[in-house]
Amino acid sequence: MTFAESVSHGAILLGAIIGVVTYLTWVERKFSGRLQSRIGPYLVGRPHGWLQPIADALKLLSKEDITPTKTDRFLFNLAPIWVVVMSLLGFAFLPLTINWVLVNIDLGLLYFSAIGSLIVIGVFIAGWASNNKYALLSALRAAAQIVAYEVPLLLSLLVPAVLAGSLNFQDIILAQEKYWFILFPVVGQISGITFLLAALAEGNRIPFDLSEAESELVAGFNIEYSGMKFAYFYLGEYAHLLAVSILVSILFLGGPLGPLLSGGVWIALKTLIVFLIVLWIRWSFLRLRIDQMMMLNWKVLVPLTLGNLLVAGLWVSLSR
Amino acid sequence: MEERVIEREFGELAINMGPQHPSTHGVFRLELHLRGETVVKVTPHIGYLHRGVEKLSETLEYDMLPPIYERDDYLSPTANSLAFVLAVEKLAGIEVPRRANYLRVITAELQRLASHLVWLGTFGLDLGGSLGGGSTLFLYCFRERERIMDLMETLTGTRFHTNMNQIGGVRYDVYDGFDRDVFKTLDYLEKRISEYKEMLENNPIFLERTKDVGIVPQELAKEVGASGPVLRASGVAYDIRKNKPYSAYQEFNFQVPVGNKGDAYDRYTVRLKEMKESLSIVRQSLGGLPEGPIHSRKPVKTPSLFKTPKGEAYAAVESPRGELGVFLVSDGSSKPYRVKVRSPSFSNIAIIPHILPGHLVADAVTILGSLDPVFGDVDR
Amino acid sequence: MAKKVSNTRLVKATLLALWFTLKNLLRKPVTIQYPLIKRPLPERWRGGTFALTIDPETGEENCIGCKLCEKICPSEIITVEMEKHSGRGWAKSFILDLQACIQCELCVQVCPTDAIVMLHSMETPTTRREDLILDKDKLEANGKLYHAAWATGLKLQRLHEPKKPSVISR
Amino acid sequence: MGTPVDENKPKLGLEALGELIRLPGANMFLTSTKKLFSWAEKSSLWPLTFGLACCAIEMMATFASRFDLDRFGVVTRASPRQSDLMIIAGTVTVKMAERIKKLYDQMPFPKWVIAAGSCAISGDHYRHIYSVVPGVDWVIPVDVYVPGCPPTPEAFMDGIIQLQKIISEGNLTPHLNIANRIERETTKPVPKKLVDLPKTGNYLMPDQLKQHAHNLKESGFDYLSYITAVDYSTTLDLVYVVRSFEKNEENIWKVSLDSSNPKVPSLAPIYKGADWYEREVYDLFGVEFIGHPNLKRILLPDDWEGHPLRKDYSMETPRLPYRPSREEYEAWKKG
Repeated sequence: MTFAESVSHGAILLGAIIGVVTYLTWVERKFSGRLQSRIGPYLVGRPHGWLQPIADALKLLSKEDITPTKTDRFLFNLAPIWVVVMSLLGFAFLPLTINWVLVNIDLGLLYFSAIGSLIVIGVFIAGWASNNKYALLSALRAAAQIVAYEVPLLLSLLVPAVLAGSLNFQDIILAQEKYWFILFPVVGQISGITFLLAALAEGNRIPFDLSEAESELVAGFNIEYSGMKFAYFYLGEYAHLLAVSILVSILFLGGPLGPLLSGGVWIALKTLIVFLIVLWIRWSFLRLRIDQMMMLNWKVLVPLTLGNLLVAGLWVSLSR
Repeated sequence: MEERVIEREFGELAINMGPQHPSTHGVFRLELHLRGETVVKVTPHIGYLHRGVEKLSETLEYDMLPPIYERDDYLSPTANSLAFVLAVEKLAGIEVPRRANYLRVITAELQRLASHLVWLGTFGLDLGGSLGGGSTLFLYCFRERERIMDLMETLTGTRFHTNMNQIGGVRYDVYDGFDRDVFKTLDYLEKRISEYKEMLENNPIFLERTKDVGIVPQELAKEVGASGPVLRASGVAYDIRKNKPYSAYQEFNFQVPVGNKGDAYDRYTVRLKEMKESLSIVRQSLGGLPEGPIHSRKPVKTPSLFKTPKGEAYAAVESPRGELGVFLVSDGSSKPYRVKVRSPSFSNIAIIPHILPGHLVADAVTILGSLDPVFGDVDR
Repeated sequence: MAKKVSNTRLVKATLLALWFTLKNLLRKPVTIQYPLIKRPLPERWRGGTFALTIDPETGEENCIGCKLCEKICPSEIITVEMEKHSGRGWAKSFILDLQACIQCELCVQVCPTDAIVMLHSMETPTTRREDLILDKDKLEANGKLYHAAWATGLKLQRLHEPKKPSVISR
Repeated sequence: MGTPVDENKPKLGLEALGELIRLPGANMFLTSTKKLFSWAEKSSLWPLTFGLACCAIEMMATFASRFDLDRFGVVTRASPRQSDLMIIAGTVTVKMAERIKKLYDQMPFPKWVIAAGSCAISGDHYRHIYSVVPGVDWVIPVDVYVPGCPPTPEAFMDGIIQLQKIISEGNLTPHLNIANRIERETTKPVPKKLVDLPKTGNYLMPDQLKQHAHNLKESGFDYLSYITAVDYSTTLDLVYVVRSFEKNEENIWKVSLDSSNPKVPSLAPIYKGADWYEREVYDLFGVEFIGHPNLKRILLPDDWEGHPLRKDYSMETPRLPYRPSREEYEAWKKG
């Protein structure tokens, strides 16, 4: 694709993502409302509060932007931008239909996991720079948690790559013509579930939302951020979650492949289902303690995914 | 205002779980000295809701005080006014008709259910945070509590500061459809409580977070003067409704649940079993509501005419948090000379500096939640 | 994970927690859409404002300025000035300071002539503290807006009679 | 489920944003930035999770499923930086007032305050007590007052709708009282005439106390129920209550001290619970406990003078800058 074409495609994609992400917050509030037998946003924008995300965004825009005096000014302002940029970068390599992808490189999978771990640097900067004891605690927890959950994330990520024989997203999708990787007898389910759990831990979501733990650390690393800077963190979190949902639907649920409808509709449907499952997990589980999470990771997830990868590799090498 | 510096040793992080914190159950400041994530030293600060009720009650007459005392422990208001009213009746030797005693038991037990539901909800918030599974449990418990609030509203007119107790009896009587509504609500609650029990009992994260966390040994609980579910979870079967029954409790049969280890999980099971017992008490008392007057004194006209003889009296009530006692000294005038409110939460949170060191910050929140303090009751 | 829960129960419990919330997804939400739909207030409601009643036959105020409610009020918010003419007492001025009212209904209970009554209404929020101080004509205006709640002085006093078994009145 | 009533339906939808003009060829939607941003601020009010007393329980019930405030776009935030509405629900005491002032200053600019409940509006029946601020508008400017004790959830929602109306009309007149700086002398309380009360119960001398408590604890009375004091204006009596569960009986004893400088040995080394009970008696009565680990005030701020529960302590002492004197408070009410 020529430079102008990819820039225009990129701009459209960026606009679409920001639009979709703001309305994901609306989906979350309505879905969590119904889970808790109440009605979500209703009065802002008459039928069902469809204007609510716009109201939130505009309000955060018009809020006073506080930079506390004793904070490290440059880092304090860098952190939100860093988190948003890193989470939006993830979308550059995700194919949204069988042949439409912004940048088609062979190492899509590897690139995506690298992006994921860069986000934690933004969280760490935010926690460190805002000169607040709670934020510091939350930054240390975030660093420990995400570095620990990087290992099972990668290992469960490799299983589809091994089954499809390539790291490129296009090939992985094409390899799922016959059956989706999630339907693979044992290996598929284990890698799918552990990938989702590890992605939850990386995105700081319940049951692993240690760094944003509201009951212990008040508001975690974004305790000192107000107004638009807080909106960036909010945007970054949901963008990363959207990227993970698209990734799960591509790697395990066959992405754009599907009988009747066109590719784009299928991937949107699957992403929505995965996103709702993530929300469903978020609103029905309690939170683990930091040491239990580490034990769960090193004692259960890592050996499980290692064995899983071994079985997948053996099966592939034997069947070839 | 000079910068308030918390002095601390080297290598410690002194953190202020300040009066405004999502999980301090009210206005309570915990000065935590952390080494990494484990708590090394705790100094709790209370008094942010000290409203001087004991000084106020020396300036008001007897009949004006029950609604004032309801605002102390605002999760089970009728328990406070019941304690005060029992103390005055014991001092003045006033006889209370049986029907009024039954009505007092019904309202006290309904409000114990409501208070335990609020505790279960905020305990879920402590474990799960308000943007996650915890708030789901919180909203379910409040949805159940609304049913009880409706009952109290139709019986007395307001949701929880009902001003139901009065010296000599009770101010409202049941209306004819009351027992049908109550039995319908009790069946609904029975189903829901067993649903929570089934969900939380073998939920791995809940077990992990509460088992062997904040163990209160029996000696410490006795020495500090803890009472109610905190004391019973440590193995002491002391319940004022059983040991020193007041207002018709001796006519109902119910068990007193007792834990053995005294950790957060035992306090949870004791409170859940207590909710089941309260359901059966309300059923028994409403089923056998005797006929008769609901008030044994002439209707209240001017408060300054009612005088109590000189002397002292102490009456204790089993509030959802423990032994709530009122020690009343009267000098024969129409105003109390001195009133001391023995508040259960005050002694229950006196345990915190002894058991918290050694736990993680996340456990500090769980332990504080499992002690179920109400800060109107602590600071009086 | 320290072995507190065997593996099979662990999986069953996680699915149970998920099923527990999914069950509620299918139930109807219990929300009352307040500003659009108003919840019916119970008969004995006492969360609303106050009113001074007027005797329907003679059209005179019931309040005789006897100051009983002023003495019983725990937070001392009622101030009444009495004047005597044409054979009975009248309330020259009757100030009820809603800012510090604890809605305990003791004033309604002691009133010998059912003069002060609580209403089936909601307390209206204001932007100025002065609007919460109700004087005589505001109280009478309230009386015309809303209808009175169940509890009136005589009814409560008859309920508290020590001799006769209490009459259950709707 | 009740009758649909439309007249005070909060206008939060498109019609609140601007007006739709029907032109022959097309429709035009006209709005001004002020109207747009005030609509946005009004329809996404994020209150701070901050409750003091009983009104906080009613506020939680309003956030819960039955009266769901999420419908108005109201989501509670834990940190003051991200919240733009502070609902004061409960009694404001002098010790808490400076914290409220600090929290209010930490909130970013367009911020509003709802004083919910009579305690926050005027200090309720506690307003004459030494430690209570009679109304939160002596501390921070307040926009909407919601009366009631506690206000019903519907009254909370009325308060929020009223605040939304104010924001959209833009005429914000927050109300703030300033207690003037000079501390006026309050009326000295006339000590009540000395009435001789019957002194019942077994009295001990202060030096027998430690020994008595020790051998009581040995003989099974290991539960310390409470320690309190009664001020008979010439003497000051301490009341100790211990209990044993095996024998299921209580043991009450008293110690009489002269009220000029009451001193008594502390029981903290014997009973762990005595630590806090004695600190409370020291705080409210001024009894000196010898041998107490850290004898500091527990209920009142550390820089408080006087011991409130003594008979010669006037209930309405002003405590500037947050607690005005009684005359000043009454003068304000006259208008």
